[in-house]
Amino acid sequence: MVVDNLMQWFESWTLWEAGSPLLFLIVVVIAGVPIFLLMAVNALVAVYAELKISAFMQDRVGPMGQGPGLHAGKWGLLQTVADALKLLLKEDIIPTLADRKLFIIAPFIIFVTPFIALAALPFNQDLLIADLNIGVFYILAVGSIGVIGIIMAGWSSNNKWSLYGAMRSAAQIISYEIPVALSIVSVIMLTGTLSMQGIISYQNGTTLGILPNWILFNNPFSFIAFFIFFISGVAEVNRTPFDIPEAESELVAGFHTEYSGMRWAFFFLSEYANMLIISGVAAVAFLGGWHSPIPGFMESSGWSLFWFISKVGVLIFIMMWFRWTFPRLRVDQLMNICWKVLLPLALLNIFGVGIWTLLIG
Amino acid sequence: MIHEQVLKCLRKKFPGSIVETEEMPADFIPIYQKNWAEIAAFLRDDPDLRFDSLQCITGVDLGEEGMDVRYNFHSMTHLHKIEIRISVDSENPKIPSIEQIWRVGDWFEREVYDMYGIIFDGHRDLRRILLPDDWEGWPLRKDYETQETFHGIVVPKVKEEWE
Amino acid sequence: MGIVHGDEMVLNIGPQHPSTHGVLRLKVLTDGEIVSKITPYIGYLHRCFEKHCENLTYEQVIPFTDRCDYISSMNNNFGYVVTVEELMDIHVSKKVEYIRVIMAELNRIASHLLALGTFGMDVGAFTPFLYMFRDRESILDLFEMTCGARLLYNYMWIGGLSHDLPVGFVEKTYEFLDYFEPKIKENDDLLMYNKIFIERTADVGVLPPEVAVSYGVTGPNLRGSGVQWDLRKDEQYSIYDRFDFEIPVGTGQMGTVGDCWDRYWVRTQEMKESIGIVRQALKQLPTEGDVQELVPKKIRPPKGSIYKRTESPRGDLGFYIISDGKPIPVRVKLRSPAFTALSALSAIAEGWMISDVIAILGSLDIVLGEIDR
Amino acid sequence: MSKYLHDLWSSVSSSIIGMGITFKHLVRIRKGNVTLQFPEEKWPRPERNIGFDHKDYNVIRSKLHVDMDDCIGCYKCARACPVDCIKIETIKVPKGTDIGTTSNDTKKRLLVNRFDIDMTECMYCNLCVYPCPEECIFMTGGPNSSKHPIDYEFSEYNREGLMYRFATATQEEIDRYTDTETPEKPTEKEETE
Repeated sequence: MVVDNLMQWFESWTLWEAGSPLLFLIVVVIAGVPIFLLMAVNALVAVYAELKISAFMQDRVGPMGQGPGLHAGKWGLLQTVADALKLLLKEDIIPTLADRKLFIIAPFIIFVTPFIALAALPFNQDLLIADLNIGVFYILAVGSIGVIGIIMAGWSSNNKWSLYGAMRSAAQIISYEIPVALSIVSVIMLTGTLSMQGIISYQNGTTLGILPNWILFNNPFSFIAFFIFFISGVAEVNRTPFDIPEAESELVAGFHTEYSGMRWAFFFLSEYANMLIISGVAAVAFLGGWHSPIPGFMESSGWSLFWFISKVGVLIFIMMWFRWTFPRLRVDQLMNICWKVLLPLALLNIFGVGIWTLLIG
Repeated sequence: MIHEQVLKCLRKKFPGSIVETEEMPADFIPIYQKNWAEIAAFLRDDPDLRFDSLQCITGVDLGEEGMDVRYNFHSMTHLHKIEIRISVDSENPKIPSIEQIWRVGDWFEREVYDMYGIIFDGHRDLRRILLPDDWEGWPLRKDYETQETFHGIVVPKVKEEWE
Repeated sequence: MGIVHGDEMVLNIGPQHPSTHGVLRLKVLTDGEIVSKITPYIGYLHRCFEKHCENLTYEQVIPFTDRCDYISSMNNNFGYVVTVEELMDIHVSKKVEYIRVIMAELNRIASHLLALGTFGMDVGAFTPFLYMFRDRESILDLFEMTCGARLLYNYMWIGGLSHDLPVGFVEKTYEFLDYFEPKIKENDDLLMYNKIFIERTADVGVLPPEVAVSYGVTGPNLRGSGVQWDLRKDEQYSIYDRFDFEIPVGTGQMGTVGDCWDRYWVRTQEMKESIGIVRQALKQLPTEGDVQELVPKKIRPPKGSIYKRTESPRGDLGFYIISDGKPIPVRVKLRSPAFTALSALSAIAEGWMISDVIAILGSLDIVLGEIDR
Repeated sequence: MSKYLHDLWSSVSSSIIGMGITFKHLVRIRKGNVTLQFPEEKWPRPERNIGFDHKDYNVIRSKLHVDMDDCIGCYKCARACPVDCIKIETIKVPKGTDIGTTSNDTKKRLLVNRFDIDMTECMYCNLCVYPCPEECIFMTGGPNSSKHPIDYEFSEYNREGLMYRFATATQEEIDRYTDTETPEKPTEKEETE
């Protein structure tokens, strides 16, 4: 609701009349800055976490050099900062035969997608850029714009591997939109609202005596819906075991094979931001958003922020855990899982939730 | 033993195919190349011999004695093995291909061709395999001379002072 | 490549590609994801091994055999020295034989670990790869302790060995085996029995036994196709008749006999058998004796030629050596098992998807150093 | 249908097993860590006490070294080298001239005015070490390891640095003997022996 508050604050100066488009533009730009910072910080922290988690899972220690003290044993805290600096300074290569315009635009489109999607993600009671009444729908809709960027990147690179990556990615992301949306539908059937804050406030209180009244625990169908959503979400953000668009050992690096330096960093940034969004939506829709896991305990706005971030963090950790445990699926198996397992289950779930609300709710 | 058995079979089935000398060598069978493809098919298909596995094809340049192609066969069913040698003319090296009888012959023959320039008649895809397509000469022949330049790179003939 | 139709595309996998295990180039004709034709191009790593051998004395060839199959150098040394010894009619002492077998089997474990790890990485699993490299390092430590080198050993000599076993080697090897045995199971649980891995490999790239024999495929690849063929048992060399071990063959547990999963499974089982052999050899190892007592002062094999095969981790490693009684061989030909395995690739991988081609290539366990020599 | 459910179940169970294994490693990193942080931590030198005769004998192969005090210029190492990376030149000294004895009490008869090893070409096969009659060429860490500490890091900033020149003969000495007799240079490799 940051936008609303800012609008009110500016209007209180009475320099602008209420609802001035110029004022709105200024407010939007101001509100965009924290989102950008959030994405950057998220990438820094998540990449560092990924480096360390992968290292520990593989009996390594991960980056140790960079950071305070500049030598071993100091946990390499500044590794990602060093990486970012390196990427900024790297030569920006555009292949001669690439389609220059599309090649340059593609990373921005991919970057913009999570950027605008983050506007609707509530971090606590108040920390939310705009509480849209179609919040969930907005995030899902905006989230699929990214695939255009991916196809642009893959096609404009004029590289066969990139093209393969892009085509795989298009097929994958568009297919997995469906189970994601259908599993969210079962949540919306329960809450009766599309607003993110509305969904969260539905999950206040307790259920079955002690459990928090999260949609995850609401009924057996919504419990399954969470897993459908999460697995499809992992597929939507192209993480292992569903990372076939990048598929390092097959397609070299998929759609971003030809990108380097800062342009490549945009892909990276948006990948981690997408993880944040999928985990955030999962936390909002199934895990009670910023509600405390112990109902009524530590629910001030500071603690709410903490609960939300830790829920998102756990989900991101699980995504990383997947990545460093599983092999990769093949493209047809990926489609099989989507259309033959997740989609029927999601449909059944909607049916089940409907029956459940009819009989019990 | 298998050696005598093969000799006997070949003498019976393909008279005149074996290079008959006074003292027949004990560990290999020298044969003429003229109907080698049929002999090879016979070696593989005969139920008593059944050399179903072609182990190795080795080309040899013996200098003045000409060039040899040596085949090592092995039978997975009877667990016996045999070596067959076929001499080829150094001037016009040609030999029937057995690539369609044992599929592994495909690459082995290409390798021998690559190194010795022996042409395998009937091979469906006789190209160089290890060396670049435009390499000149047959490196393992005794009369091989290193080419002067390769794509503009001067090939040092003798190892020079290495400083 | 022939005619490329409208909806087909020629794709070059390699020479620089993450999954070609060296510098291999596959020219692939694809229709969407489906691969309709594969033409392997090799020779990018050609180092003229056979040409070199024309100018080297017999003992100078040994370091060059190391470099052919750099993943299992001990086995290459072994194959070469066994061949020359048979040509010269040298019978080395029991102690030397035992040490050679221990080294060869340890190297087999190391080689299979690398093969399995990189196969896992080809299908996208990164962690098992590093677990296997970690364990491989321990074996390399043992080798470094023995001969001072970690990868290219030049350890086995004609008629002997370059060094005796160092003090403490036996205990360290036991320690390693005790540590390693449970790790096999862990890696299996992590990768081999993972459903995704099974989906990726079972029924994929089936190599029928007759095709395998016709293509000269040997070693674990052939055994994965269900053919019980192991030179250690079928063509006794060295002292393998003294050990009790099984030859695992593929049974099509998860799909069809001869699929990628079977080839993976055979390698894991072979590691277990190798551990058994090393244990038995360590138990029977004679302590007394000089490992260099039979090393000939001048190595001049009598006139003649010999073709001998040994079982390297990749299959039948053959050496064809022609001697004319001089200290320099007339011809040394190496029959490389990975060479034949790669030649079978186009026969088994056509018609599969790009991802499968990568998986099949990984399951064949090729080492380009040995293919190109 | 039962196959469908069975597949679903095996996917879930095998995934959980796999994730359990990686998680175990994640939490036990202190015990399981295998990384050595290079400049601070060094690779532990394997104990390679080979037992018999030499107490300090170890077989590390990291760099060739020649003890020129002991070298008699016999060319055996150069001949054994498969890649010809050892280059020796000697000058015959007149009979009766004393140019030193080796530690094995062999009188030197040849003045070694050049003993170069090109380490960029060396393939660490150790073959030059064994024929040496005076045991004066060895991989560092060899029989005379007490003189030369074991070290793995022989990196150089340019290639010239990897050309090891061991000859100790001074120009004055060389001039003195070259006047008297022209050096007789044995062929690099005597194939016929």
